[in-house]
Amino acid sequence: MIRPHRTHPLWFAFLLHRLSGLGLALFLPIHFYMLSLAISAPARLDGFLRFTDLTIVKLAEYGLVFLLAAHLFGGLRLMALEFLPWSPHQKTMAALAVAFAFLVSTLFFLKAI
Amino acid sequence: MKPIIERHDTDILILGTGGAGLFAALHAQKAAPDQKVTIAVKGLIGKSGCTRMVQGGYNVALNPQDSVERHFMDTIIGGKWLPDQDMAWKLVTEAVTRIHELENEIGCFFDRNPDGTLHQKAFAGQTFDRTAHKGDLTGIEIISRLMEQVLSRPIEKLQEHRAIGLIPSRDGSALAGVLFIDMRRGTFRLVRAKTVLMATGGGPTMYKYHTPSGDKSMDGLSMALRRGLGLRDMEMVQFHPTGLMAGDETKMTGTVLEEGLRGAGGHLINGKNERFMFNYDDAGERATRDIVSRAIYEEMRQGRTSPYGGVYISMAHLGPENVAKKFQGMVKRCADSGFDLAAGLVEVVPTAHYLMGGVVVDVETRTSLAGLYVAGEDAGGAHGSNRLGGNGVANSTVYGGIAGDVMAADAQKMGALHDPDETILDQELARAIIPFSAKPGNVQELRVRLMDAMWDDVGVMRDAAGLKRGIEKIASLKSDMENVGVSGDNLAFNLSWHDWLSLQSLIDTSEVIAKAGLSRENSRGAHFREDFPDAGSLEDSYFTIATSGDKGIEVNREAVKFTIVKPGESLLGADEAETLVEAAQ
Amino acid sequence: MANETQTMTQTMTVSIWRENGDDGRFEKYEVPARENQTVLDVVAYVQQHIDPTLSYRFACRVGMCGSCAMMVNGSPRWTCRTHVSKVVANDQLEVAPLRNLPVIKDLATDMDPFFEKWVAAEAVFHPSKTRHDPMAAITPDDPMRIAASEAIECINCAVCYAACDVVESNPDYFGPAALNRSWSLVNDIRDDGQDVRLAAVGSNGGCHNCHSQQGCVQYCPNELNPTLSIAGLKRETTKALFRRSR
Amino acid sequence: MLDLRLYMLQRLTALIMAPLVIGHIAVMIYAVQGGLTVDEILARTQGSVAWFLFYGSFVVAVSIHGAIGLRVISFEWFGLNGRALQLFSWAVFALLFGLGAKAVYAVTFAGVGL
Ligand SMILES: Cc1cc2nc3c(=O)[nH]c(=O)nc-3n(C[C@H](O)[C@H](O)[C@H](O)COP(=O)(O)OP(=O)(O)OC[C@H]3O[C@@H](n4cnc5c(N)ncnc54)[C@H](O)[C@@H]3O)c2cc1C
Ligand code: HEM
Ligand code: SF4
Ligand code: F3S
Ligand code: FES
Repeated sequence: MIRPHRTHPLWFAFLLHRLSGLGLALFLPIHFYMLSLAISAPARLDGFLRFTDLTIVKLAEYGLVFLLAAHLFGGLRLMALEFLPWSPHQKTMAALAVAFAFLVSTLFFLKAI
Repeated sequence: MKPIIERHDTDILILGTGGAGLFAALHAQKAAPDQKVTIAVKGLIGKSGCTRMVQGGYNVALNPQDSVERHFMDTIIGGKWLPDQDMAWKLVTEAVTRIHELENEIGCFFDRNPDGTLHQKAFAGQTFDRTAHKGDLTGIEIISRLMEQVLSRPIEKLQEHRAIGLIPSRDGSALAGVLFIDMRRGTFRLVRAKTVLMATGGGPTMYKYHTPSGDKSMDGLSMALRRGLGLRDMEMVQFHPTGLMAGDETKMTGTVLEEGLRGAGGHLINGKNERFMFNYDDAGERATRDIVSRAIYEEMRQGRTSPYGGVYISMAHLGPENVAKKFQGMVKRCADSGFDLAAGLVEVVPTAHYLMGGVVVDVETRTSLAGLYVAGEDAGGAHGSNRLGGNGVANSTVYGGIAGDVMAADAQKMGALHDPDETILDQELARAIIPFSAKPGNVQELRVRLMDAMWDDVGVMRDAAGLKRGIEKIASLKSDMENVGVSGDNLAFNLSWHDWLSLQSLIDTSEVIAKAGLSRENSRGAHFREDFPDAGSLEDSYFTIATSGDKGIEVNREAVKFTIVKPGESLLGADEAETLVEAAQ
Repeated sequence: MANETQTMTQTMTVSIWRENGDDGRFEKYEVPARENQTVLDVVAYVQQHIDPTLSYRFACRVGMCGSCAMMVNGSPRWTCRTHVSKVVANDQLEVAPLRNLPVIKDLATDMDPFFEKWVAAEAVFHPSKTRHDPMAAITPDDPMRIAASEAIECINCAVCYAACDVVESNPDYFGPAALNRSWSLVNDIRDDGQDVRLAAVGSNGGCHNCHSQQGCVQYCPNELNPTLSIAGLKRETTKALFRRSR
Repeated sequence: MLDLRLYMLQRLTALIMAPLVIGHIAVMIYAVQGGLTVDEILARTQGSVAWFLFYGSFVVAVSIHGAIGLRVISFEWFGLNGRALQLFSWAVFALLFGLGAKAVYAVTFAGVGL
C-alpha cells in the first residue's frame, strides 16, 4: 500500500487522519455500549473498568487517546488549511499535530498508570 | 494485401493544433455553426507543435507611440525586403485585433505594466518594445487557453491522426480530402471535407541541432509538394544561436537557451576560454541571431570548441543570484538537465529554429488548389528571409483566424463533397506501407545521417560545393531508405513506422531546402552563401519557388513585388525616429 | 566533434511496462549509461535501438507540452526533464505509464478523461468582452491578479492527477489540475462565468472530495500548488452557499 | 462522493466536536488518576443538565460526522456506491446515534427519575 508516490509526510498525515477516524468510528460504538451498561449492569461495567487496570489494556487506551488526539489536531490542521490563509509550513503543521497528540496521550497514559 | 481505408466526412477539416489550427477551428465554428468542424492532429490537441513552446512573446503594435507602420517596416527590413508585403501588412494590422481577442475572448492573461496596460518587452530587430508576453512561457498561456475553448466546443476531435496525403477530387479541380493514419490503432482513414486547412507547422527538424517539437517533421510541406504546390523561400532556415549542447544522445541537445541571456550581458566563450564575439561584430554577444550563429559556427569549424563540440555561455559574472532570479525558468531547466547556468558554464550550439519558407498562399490563406488553405509556419511569404522574434506566433494566430473565417464562408457556399481520386489515394497509401516490404532496419541511423548532412552542408554557412554535396547525400539517403524497413506486425502506436514516415517527409523537404539554397546566389537574412556573401541589389530582390515535377524538384526565381514600400522608402514619416529603443540590442 | 568523454562500457538496466490490450508486464532492457540522459532519452533509446515496437509519447522535450509524463520508479514525473542520475536507484530504473489514466499501449496513456474533467470543472474562460473592446486595465500588484497568476502556469501534464489517490479511487473526481485552473479563473476579474464555475466545482466530482493529500504539490514539476487552489475553491463555494441562502 | 452539503456537515460537526473532545480529554486525564469506577463516573454526571448537553451534542455531531467519514472511506477504499452506500451511511448514523443516545441517557438521567 505504501507505494513510492505516497512516500511524503503529508500523505502519511492523510493516512493517519483516515485511520484514526476509522479507529474511532469502530471504537465509539463499543465505548457507548459500555457506558450504557452503567444502569443496566453496573457490575459489569465496573468489572470492565477494573479490567482496564491491566497494563495491556492501559496501553490500548493510550493508543485510543492518541488516535482521538491525533484526529482532533489533524482535523483542526485540515480545517485551518481550508479556511485560513495558506501557510507554506504544511509539513511542520502536520508534525506539530502529531507531536501534540503524543503529548496529550502520553500525559493521559502517565496519569493512568 | 492492401489495407482497408475507413471513410469519414466533415465540412471543415483542420490539420494541426498549434496557434494556427486552434484559431481556425474557433473561427470556423463561430462563423459557420451549421458546418461540421473537425480537427485532426498528429499528437494531442494543443499539446503538440511549437506554438506552445513560445517563450519570448507576441509582436503587436499597441503602444500609442508605436504604430503598425513601424511594425511593418521592422518586418520588411528584418526580412531583408523579401517578405510578401501584403501578407506582412495583414500580419501587423490583424495582430492588433488578434491580441485583443486572445485577451478578451480566449482568456489569455498577459503581463501588465503598473498602469494596467499590457507590458511589452524588447526583442531583437525591433525599433520599439512591442513583444507582449506572459512571463517567459507565453506559448503555454496562449495554447492552453485556446485548447480549453476548443475542447469545450462542439468540434470533432481526431487526436493522434497523422495526415499523410492530400487527395484531390477525381477531376483534379479541387481537394477532396485527406488521408490519415489513426496512429493509436494503426489504421487508415480518409476524411473528406469541403475545405481543409493545413497548419502542420513546418519545423526544420532535419538538422542535427533543432528546437521544434518532436512531432514536427515537415509532413505538410511534403504533402503539398506532392500535389504540385509551390513552396517559396525554402532556403530560409532560421538558426537560433544558443541551443543547449549536451551530447548527441540526449533530446535536450538543441533546445533553446533564451535570447535574453545574451541581451542581459551573457558572454560567449570558446574552447580556448576566449570571448570571441567581438572578433565578428561590434555588438559582440548582442549582435543579431544570424551573426551570432555564424560566429559560433566558425569557432566550431576552427576547432575551438567545448567538450561536446560547441561553445560556452557564461552568466556567472552577472552574479549567480541575480541570474537565478532573472532567468528562473531557464536556470531550473538547465539544473534539471544537470547544468549550472547561474554560476557555471553551459555548452551551446546554433540550432535550427524556424522555417521561413512554405506554401505559396494569398492573404486569405488560399492556395492554388481549391479547397486547400495554409496558415502558420506551413505558409511562406510573411517573413521573407528572416522572421523577427515574436512574429511567429503573431503570424500563426492571425492567419489561423483568417483561415477559419474564409473556410467557413467558402464551405457554406460549396455544394457536395468531392469524390476522391482513387488512384492518388492508392498511391499515397502505398507510399506509407513501403517500409513493411523491406527488411526491418535502424531508421534512427538514417535520421542521424540526414541531420549530419544538413548541418554540415546545408546549414548555417553554405557554398555551392557544400550544397551539391548535401544534395548528393540526400539522394543516396533516399535510395537507402527503401532498404530500411519496419516490421508491420503491429501497427498500433508504432513509433518506428512513424519515425520512418517522418524521415521520408524530412528527406523530401531537405532536398528542396538544399536546391533552393543553391539557387539563391546571394546572402540574405538566414541564408548565407560563403561564395556569394553580398545581399545583392535590393531593388532586384527575388524569392525562390520550388515545385516538384517530372524532372524532380525545380527551383525558379520570382521578383518580389514591392506593393507597399520600395527599398529606400519607408512608411514612417521623415520626422519619426528610426528607432525608439533606447539601448539597441 | 565527436565526444570522447562518453563511454559505451557502462550499462544500466531499465524495466519498462509493456501493455498491448493485455494485462501488461515489466520487461528489462540493458541500455548504455550516459553522462547526460533523461528518462525520456532512455525510453527513446530502447525504441530506436532495442525494441522498435515500444510506444510512448513526447513532443516538446523541454517541459512545456506536458505529453511525456510517466511513472518513474513509482513516482509521476515529466520524463523529458528528469535526469536519470536524479532518480536512478541501485542502477535500476523502472518506467511505467502514468497512473490513473487508461493505457493505450505500453507507456502511452489516453488523456481524454483528464481533459473531459477539465471542461466539466468549468476550467474554461467565459468572456465578458469582445475583441472590439479595450483590454481590462489590471495592475500587476492587484491581489486577484496575483492569485490568478500563481495558479496559471500549468502545462496539463497530469503528473498531479497521477499523484492523487482520490483520483484513483473516485472516478468522478475532477482532480487537482482542473480545479487548480478553475481557481485561477475564480480570481480572474475578466471572467463572466463565476456562478456556473462555482456550481461545477461544488458538484459531485468537485473540490470537496480533496483530502489535502498534497501529492499534487509534492510532484507538480512546475511547483504549482493545487492544494492551495482547491482550498480556495472550498472557501468560495462555502461563501457562495451563505450568499445564496441570504 | 462529497458534495458541498456533506462537506459542510462534516466540517460543521468537526467544529462542534473539537472543544467537546478537548474537554473530554481534559476530564479523562483528570478522572483517570487512581482508576475509574462506575460510581465515580455517575457521581460526576448523574442528573447534570450540563453534562447531558455536553455529551448529547457530541453524540449528535459524531453520528453525523462518523457516518459521513465512513461513507467516504467505504466509497474510496471499498468501492461501495449507489444505494448500498446510502444505506450504509444511514446505518452508521443510526448505530452511532442509537448507542450514543443510550449511553448519554445512562450516565446522566437514567435512575435519576425524571
Ligand atoms: C522553442 C521555440 C520558441 C519560439 N519562440 C517564439 C517566440 O518567442 N515568439 C514567436 O513569435 N515565435 C516563436 N517561435 C515560433 C512559433 O512557435 C511558431 O512560429 C508558431 O507557433 C507556429 O505555429 P503553427 O500553428 O504554424 O504550428 P505549430 O504550433 O508548430 O503546430 C503544428 C501542429 O501540426 C501538427 N502536425 C504536424 N504534422 C502533422 C500531420 N502530418 N498531421 C496532423 N497534424 C500534424 C502538430 O502536431 C502540431 O499540432 C518559437 C518556436 C520554438 C520552437
Ligand atoms: C475531535 C474532533 C474532530 C475533528 C476536528 C474532526 C475533523 C475531521 C475532518 C476535518 C475530517 C475531514 C478529513 C478529510 O476530508 O480528509 C474528518 C474526517 C473523519 N472523521 Fe473526524 N474529526 C473529529 C472527531 C471525529 C470522531 C470522534 C470520529 C469518530 C467517529 C471521527 C471520524 C472521522 C472519520 C471516519 C473521518 C473520515 C476520514 C477520511 O475521509 O479520511 N472524527 N474529521
Ligand atoms: S498542476 Fe502541475 S502537475 Fe498538475 S497538470 Fe499542471 S503542471 Fe502538471
Ligand atoms: S493530491 Fe489529491 S487529495 Fe487533494 S491535495 Fe492534491 S488533490
Ligand atoms: S516532452 Fe513536453 S513536457 Fe516532456
